[in-house]
Amino acid sequence: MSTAVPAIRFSSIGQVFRTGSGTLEALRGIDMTVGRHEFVAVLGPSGCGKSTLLRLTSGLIRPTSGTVEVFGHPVSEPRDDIGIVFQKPTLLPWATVEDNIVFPARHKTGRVGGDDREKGRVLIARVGLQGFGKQLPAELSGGMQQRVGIARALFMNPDILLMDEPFSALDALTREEMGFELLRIWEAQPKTVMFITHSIGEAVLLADRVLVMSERPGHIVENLRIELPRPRGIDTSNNKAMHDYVGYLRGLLLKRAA
Amino acid sequence: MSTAVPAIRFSSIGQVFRTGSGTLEALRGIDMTVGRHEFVAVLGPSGCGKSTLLRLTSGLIRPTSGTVEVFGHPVSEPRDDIGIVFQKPTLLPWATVEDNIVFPARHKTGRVGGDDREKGRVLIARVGLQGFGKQLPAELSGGMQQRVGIARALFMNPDILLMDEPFSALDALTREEMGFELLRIWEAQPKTVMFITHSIGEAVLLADRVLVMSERPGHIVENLRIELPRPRGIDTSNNKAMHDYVGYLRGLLLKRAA
Amino acid sequence: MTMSDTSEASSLSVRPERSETRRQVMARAIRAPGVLPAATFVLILLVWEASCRVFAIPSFILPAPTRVLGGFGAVDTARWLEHVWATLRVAMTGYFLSIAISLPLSIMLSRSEILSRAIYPILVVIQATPVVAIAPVIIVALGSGDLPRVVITCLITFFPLVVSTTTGLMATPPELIELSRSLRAPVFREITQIRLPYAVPYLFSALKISITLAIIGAVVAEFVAAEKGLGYYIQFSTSMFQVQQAWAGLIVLVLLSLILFQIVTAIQRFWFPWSLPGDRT
Amino acid sequence: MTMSDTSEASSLSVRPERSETRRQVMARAIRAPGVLPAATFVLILLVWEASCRVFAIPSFILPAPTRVLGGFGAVDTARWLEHVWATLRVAMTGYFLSIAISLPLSIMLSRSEILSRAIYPILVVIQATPVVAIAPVIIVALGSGDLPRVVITCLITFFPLVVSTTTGLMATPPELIELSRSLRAPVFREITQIRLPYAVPYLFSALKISITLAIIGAVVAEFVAAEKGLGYYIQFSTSMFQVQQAWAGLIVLVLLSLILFQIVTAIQRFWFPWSLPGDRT
Amino acid sequence: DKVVYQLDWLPGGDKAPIYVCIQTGFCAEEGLEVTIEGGRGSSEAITKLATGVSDIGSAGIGALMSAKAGEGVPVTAVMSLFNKGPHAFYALVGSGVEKIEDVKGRSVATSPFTESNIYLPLVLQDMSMAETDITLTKADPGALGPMLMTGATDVIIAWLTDVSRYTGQAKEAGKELVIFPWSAAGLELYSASLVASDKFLKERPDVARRFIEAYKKSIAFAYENPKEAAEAVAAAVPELSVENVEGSLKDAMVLVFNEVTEKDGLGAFEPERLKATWERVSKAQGLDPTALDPESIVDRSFAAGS
Ligand SMILES: Nc1ncnc2c1ncn2[C@@H]1O[C@H](COP(=O)(O)OP(=O)(O)OP(=O)(O)O)[C@@H](O)[C@H]1O
Ligand SMILES: Nc1ncnc2c1ncn2[C@@H]1O[C@H](COP(=O)(O)OP(=O)(O)OP(=O)(O)O)[C@@H](O)[C@H]1O
Ligand SMILES: [Mg+2]
Ligand SMILES: [Mg+2]
Repeated sequence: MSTAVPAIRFSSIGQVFRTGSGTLEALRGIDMTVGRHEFVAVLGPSGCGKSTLLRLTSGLIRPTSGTVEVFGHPVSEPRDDIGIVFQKPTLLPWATVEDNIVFPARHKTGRVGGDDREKGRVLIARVGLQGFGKQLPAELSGGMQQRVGIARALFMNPDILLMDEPFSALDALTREEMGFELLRIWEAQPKTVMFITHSIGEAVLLADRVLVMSERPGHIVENLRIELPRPRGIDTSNNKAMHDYVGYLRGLLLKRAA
Repeated sequence: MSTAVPAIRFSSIGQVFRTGSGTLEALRGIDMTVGRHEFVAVLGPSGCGKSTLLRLTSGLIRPTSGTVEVFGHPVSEPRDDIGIVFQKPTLLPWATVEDNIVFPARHKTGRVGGDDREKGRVLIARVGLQGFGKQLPAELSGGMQQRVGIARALFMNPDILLMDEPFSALDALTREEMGFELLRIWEAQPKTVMFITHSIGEAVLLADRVLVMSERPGHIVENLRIELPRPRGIDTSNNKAMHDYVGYLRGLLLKRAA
Repeated sequence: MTMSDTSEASSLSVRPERSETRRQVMARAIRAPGVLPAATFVLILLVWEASCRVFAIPSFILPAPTRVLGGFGAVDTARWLEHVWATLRVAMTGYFLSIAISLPLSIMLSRSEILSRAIYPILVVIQATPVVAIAPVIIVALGSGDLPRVVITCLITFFPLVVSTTTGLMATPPELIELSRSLRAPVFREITQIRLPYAVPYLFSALKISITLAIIGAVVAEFVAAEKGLGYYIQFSTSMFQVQQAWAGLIVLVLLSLILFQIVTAIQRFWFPWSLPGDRT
Repeated sequence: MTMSDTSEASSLSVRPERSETRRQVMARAIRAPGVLPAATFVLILLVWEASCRVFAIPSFILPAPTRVLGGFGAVDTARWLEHVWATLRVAMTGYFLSIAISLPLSIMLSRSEILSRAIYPILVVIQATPVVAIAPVIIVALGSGDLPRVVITCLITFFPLVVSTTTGLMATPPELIELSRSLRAPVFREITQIRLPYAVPYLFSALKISITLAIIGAVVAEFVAAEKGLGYYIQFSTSMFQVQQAWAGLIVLVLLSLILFQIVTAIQRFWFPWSLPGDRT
Repeated sequence: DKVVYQLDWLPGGDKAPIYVCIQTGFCAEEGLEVTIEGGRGSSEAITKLATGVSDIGSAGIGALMSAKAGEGVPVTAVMSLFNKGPHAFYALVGSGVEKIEDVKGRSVATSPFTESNIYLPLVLQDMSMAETDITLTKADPGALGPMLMTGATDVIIAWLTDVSRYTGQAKEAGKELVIFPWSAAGLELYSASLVASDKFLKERPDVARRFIEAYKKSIAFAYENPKEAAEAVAAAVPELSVENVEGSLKDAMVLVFNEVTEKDGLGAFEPERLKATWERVSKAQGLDPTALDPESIVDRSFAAGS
């Protein structure tokens, strides 16, 4: 699925943060590529640098060393063909659910058209928030807020979708539904997806490839291609191969503790 | 494990929120008790009212109808024998990790003693944040922030521990470790635990009893006693009975969709 | 004090008591805009009247409100309106000019620390210079129309606006800024759609401070150069030992400030209700 | 503008260029406290001097700084210090008194909306009353020591403090308040350990506004009643047509304000660094 | 005996006598220990006297009259200081204003709160002009000189006590002044006076008498020895230069010692002139002329000593 120019390329990336009490090496020697229209999941222990990886891709921060390229161009600032689901919901507290979802249009172009509103309503339904369009974020549950963030990232139909634990606050069923919804969107409007999750099953179920990161300083210790047939659905979960992948990855992630 | 006076008792609780666009019935007719030193897990779809249930128990909000009792006394305001892990980390942005963890002492008594600091350090180690004591919350990853919140709730060694999806931002391994750590603490210093989670496995693995809530307006649709032997550990996961519980609950939660 | 109660539907309260309801009616009446401020104002007048009588304060020091009433008759209504209008016109022009200057300035200052460190001292210098001391320069430079008065009002009001708005613009949570940056929106939209809404509480705190300063500014300006206006009238009456007239002017002036302040408060309540915290009884 | 850059260790930058380093040294020098404000102040003096010469402004309107120098010699250093000390003493006493009053008042106002609606009008009335108009009352009531001047300074400074601090106290995110309530801490600790730290940016924005107002307050008070102080000196010199002396006094006054403002800024930077956003270049 | 002397404005040449009294020992000779209370305007001075902050001091008789008429303040004038109005038009030589009637059609600047403003319509009336015959602007007193010198206005209204100061300013600007006192146009008034609180006069009449005695001596001394008098002021008020004080002292003395003084004597309140003053004041301020008997505001007995 990858083409000549990869969608994302990390070349010997290192990231060091200056903190109140010294410095902290978050990433060390990351080399990886994500092909165009590839769906890559990232697994790794808490604090290993997954969010940092994602922020580097988005151009929100710049690496201490190495280069990040997107579609062959070095990233020096955020790009507008990238949609991000942040780890925290990050909603505008004064805007309704609907306004939060169409916010990218308002923010980029200054205006929200009737079709934008329509698109917003469709997305509200897709993330299961019918009837909550006029509510303020403070009036939503944690999981509902997270879904608003997802809808907002999908709103601009970006080429690259970066998702930082987007389903972490959702129950198993909603999570599964949202996952399949995401796959449907991805298949209908192909895009490159980088998907951080703590659920091994979810990673295998959704992704073309799973990257596993080590403890801090984070580097990539496994790069596993998931050869499960597409389209995937509920029955994929019963697939023997899927269980093997999950078992293998679980073993890998548990091993580090020993 | 429950005694004559239950730790928590909900009697025909209803909760209606006034929102910007009308009212919203979050809970309807909740009746339940949690015994002293019982470990109860709560499962339920996103937005069904789990956090609301927890906030009612803590006394942060009062029910629209019905009464909540804790240790036989009606709850009309927060109590100080309750420790809470909020769904959001809710840390003081200007305080270091250590100061955030010992904050309950400072906030309740006005001073932080040497032994408080010592207790803080022990907890930092227990939640795997060694070396981050002097960091500010903004310098931590999402999962690390969540662990600070857990350490803070454990700090006062409360009689009742209310935890709102405490492990949601943690990877599988850390999650398991934290779960077992919680069980150890619970067994060493018995306390009543109400534990909201989206992980069915986690609920079964940790709890004496699992409550399953319906979609909004939330009410309790299942009250399942988990008869797995204690102490529980990694091998419990391989227990046949455990798998049956998980399977049953999964079926129950999926059923609602039909 | 129970902050979450506000969001619960108390209409479904379990035990709706009679006395409760009556108290609620009272509470609603009290909450109606303008009721409490008006009550307070009347109370001030009553206390004032009482102290004058009880302590037998000579009326040339502090005339009782009932005596001040006489002062209102000193000039006719048309003339009063002229004075009020003169002050109001200058105060409002200066206030809006000041807002028009402060907003872009604050935005500039919030964007560059170097700039802000370099420009703040200038602002402090301007703010710290007593208007009276530089009155000759202002008048010679600006003539003697409304202009010097508007400029003086501006000079007096702009500082709180700039300081508070700049602080507010920079207090926006970094994650919302990241959101904006990730959308690659033009900077002005980051400002108008994220930073400014976020700064609204700061902005209104400054607008409230500045509205009363605007009146003060207009009054000070009238001390410096004017033929009309409440400040002029008060000072003039004082200098001629027309104590009652001076106090009559003062009451009108204070009322004007109160009304303007209430208007600013009402604007925030009406158009930016989300910027007001709901956690008070 | 790149807000996250600040937290990255630029020392590990891949291509450390010569010119970069030199620029960084420059940047560091510029960032040293006091450097930019001092530079700005010197710049103001230079522009002033230049405009006086270029436009040949008569010195009885605006004397050039070099001519003002002569004004410094009019009284000896000891007398200068007396004036500065008189103003500083009143300004500082008034400022601290004002803080001491505003903080508890703000806390009260932030706790009850009814109270705040009832009390705000009183504050507006106090704030809106021109000091000059009620000077006789103040002086007769308070005698002729520092007291009336301190009170006047207080009256002028307290309003921004109250408005801004109250806004800040109420802007605390509800989840932090819930945290406090869940710990069942006494209210005063909710205030001191959560609301006040959260209000620090608001508080300092008000402290900055009020410090310059304190100087203005002291000066206005000296206009109204004093035999010493920079305000008195300026007023005196002006009324005696000693324009150079007046401007010398003005320069000292403005410098005093600048220094005090920088001190407030430095206090925030030093003790409350977390209250300053790091997202500027 | 302790006496608190109330100034009605900042120290300066026109306030020289009280400094002379203290510095040269005239006050001490009468057994008086005098302290000076600062003041900001006649109204404030009268208030302070009325409330007992100070005992005796200087204030404009016009303000006292309206204070008496409106509020009946317990303050009485005991001696006149300026027996002529200090008000005057100032213009530049060569501006075409050569006699007082030439102000017609000119722009005139005045300070907003000077007593002069209330007499202006009367002066104009005396010259058979209306207020509409001049364009009046009001600006801070400090701005009047610069306005005149820069041509922003043709004429300013200022006091004769400031002649030397304005002259100095004109010289700096390379200009020359012409001055038209209003008294010359027929405006006959008392102005600054020595006024005392009734309490002081009633409870310590002897002290009051002795003070006025010493004060008169000081005036005479200042008139005859302006330089020494100026030095006395400058010694007490370091912000003042001797030249500055001497200039304004000489200016002020013209209002104290003149043909009226020769006729009526120093400090006298001549009933007709007093009545005329009240007529002017009441008319100018729109007060009821019967509201006050001008005789009731003065007590000539204290100054009668000499
Ligand atoms: N702005 C920052 N300043 C200092 N340190 C930071 C900063 N951001 C992240 N870090 C550190 O970098 C490391 C990686 O953080 P990151 O947020 O990328 O982890 P993560 O893999 O997303 O973890 P989680 O699964 O818990 O969200 C952590 O140790 C964190 O403390
Ligand atoms: N303060 C509030 N005002 C209005 N509605 C609210 C408020 N808090 C919660 N709700 C509503 O109540 C319902 C239950 O919310 P709650 O937070 O209890 O859900 P939850 O079960 O915790 O969900 P999640 O798993 O997503 O966190 C939601 O529909 C939410 O919109
Ligand atoms: Mg993360
Ligand atoms: Mg929840």
